[in-house]
Amino acid sequence: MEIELLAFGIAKDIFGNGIQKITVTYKCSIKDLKQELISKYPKFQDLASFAIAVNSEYQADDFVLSVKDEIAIIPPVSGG
Amino acid sequence: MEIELLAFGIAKDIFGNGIQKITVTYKCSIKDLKQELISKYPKFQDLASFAIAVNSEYQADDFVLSVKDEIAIIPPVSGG
Amino acid sequence: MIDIKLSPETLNLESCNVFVADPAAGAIVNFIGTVRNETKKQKVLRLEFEAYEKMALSEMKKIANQALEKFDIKKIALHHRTGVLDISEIPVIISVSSAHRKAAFLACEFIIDTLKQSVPIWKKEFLENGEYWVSATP
Amino acid sequence: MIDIKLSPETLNLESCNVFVADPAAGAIVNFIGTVRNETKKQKVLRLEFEAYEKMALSEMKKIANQALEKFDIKKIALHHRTGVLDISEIPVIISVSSAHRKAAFLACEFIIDTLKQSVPIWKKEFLENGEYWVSATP
Repeated sequence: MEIELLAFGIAKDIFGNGIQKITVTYKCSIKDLKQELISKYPKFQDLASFAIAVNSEYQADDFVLSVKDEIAIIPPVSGG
Repeated sequence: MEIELLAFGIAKDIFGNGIQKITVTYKCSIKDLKQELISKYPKFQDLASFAIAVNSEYQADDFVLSVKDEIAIIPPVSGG
Repeated sequence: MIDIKLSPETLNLESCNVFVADPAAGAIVNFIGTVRNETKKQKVLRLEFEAYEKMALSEMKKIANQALEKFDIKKIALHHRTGVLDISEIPVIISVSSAHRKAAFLACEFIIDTLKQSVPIWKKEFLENGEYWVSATP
Repeated sequence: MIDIKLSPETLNLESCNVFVADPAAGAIVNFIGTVRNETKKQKVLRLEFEAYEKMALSEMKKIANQALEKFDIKKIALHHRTGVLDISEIPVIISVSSAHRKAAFLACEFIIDTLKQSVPIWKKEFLENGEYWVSATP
């Protein structure tokens, strides 16, 4: 399935874009998505870490994504 | 010798005045002054504590007073 | 009661303090972040803050509600700036009121510490030798 | 750098923060005391602050200098009010700037804690059943 990823901070620089479409397997988990991202965009491996938020909530690696979700890549935050 | 005492807060209420003259012995220490105050104005004994400042500095019980000093009675402070 | 704001406009300390004022409060503690002219011995020219706005607001609200649960405080204002900020400008203001001061100090520190860990806002430093997303790489 | 003030006039937070602002500061922490409407379950009508002015200023200066020695901070403003204050009015403002926030929080708490122990300022509470000098008797 094709999902749309929101990207911020350094993730946006890696994609060259704030929104990036990517094709993943059906019932793709966050762990699967992270592996897919690292294989397609090796620069993700250089990050200190990155999290995935689904519908504005942090979700763990076993969370399964759906096409309707708003999925965002959250590199290390640095507000304040 | 006669010394002049500045009084603040509840000490001012005890004297009924912000400045009070009092006669003490020559070479009177702060300890002596406190005893003199308690004997002349027993209400000082009701205070949680009181300190004596000489020329705007807290001084300990063994400090010896002189007529030229600015002597102040400092009941428990409560600023802030 | 909480007042959360994320804005490209200059933050206003007075409005935060007016919000948290309470006749039953004996203390207000403010944390005001200010843009430093230096980081790790390098000169900072300016900063840029980018936010995932919807989620940032929801995480800021969560933190404020956690603080209200954890500490005996009255009200919280938590305002964060976005966009380009020059040296000495203010990226964040936290204002907390409480009956007794200790709770307001603890809540204010808790809020800024937690914000820096979880709120999806990113800071880019503009240094003389280039631009860097803070903390992005190890 | 320190700015100490004891005044019968309304205190001004902005002027404190302008004083402590510093391009090398990343944080400003404010403590603002406010008059509470209640003490020990009794309604407070107003407060009156009396100071031994000369000594209060000298003790406030000592505390600020101690804070500068103990903590890695930049500047301090410490303003205290005298006279009669109504509910929600401000008896004290402390403003501290620092490169990193922890030092400003610690210094601000140190200053208010120490002020309450040593600065010769006295607070009279006007309650419905009478007037009391705070902490005067056990």
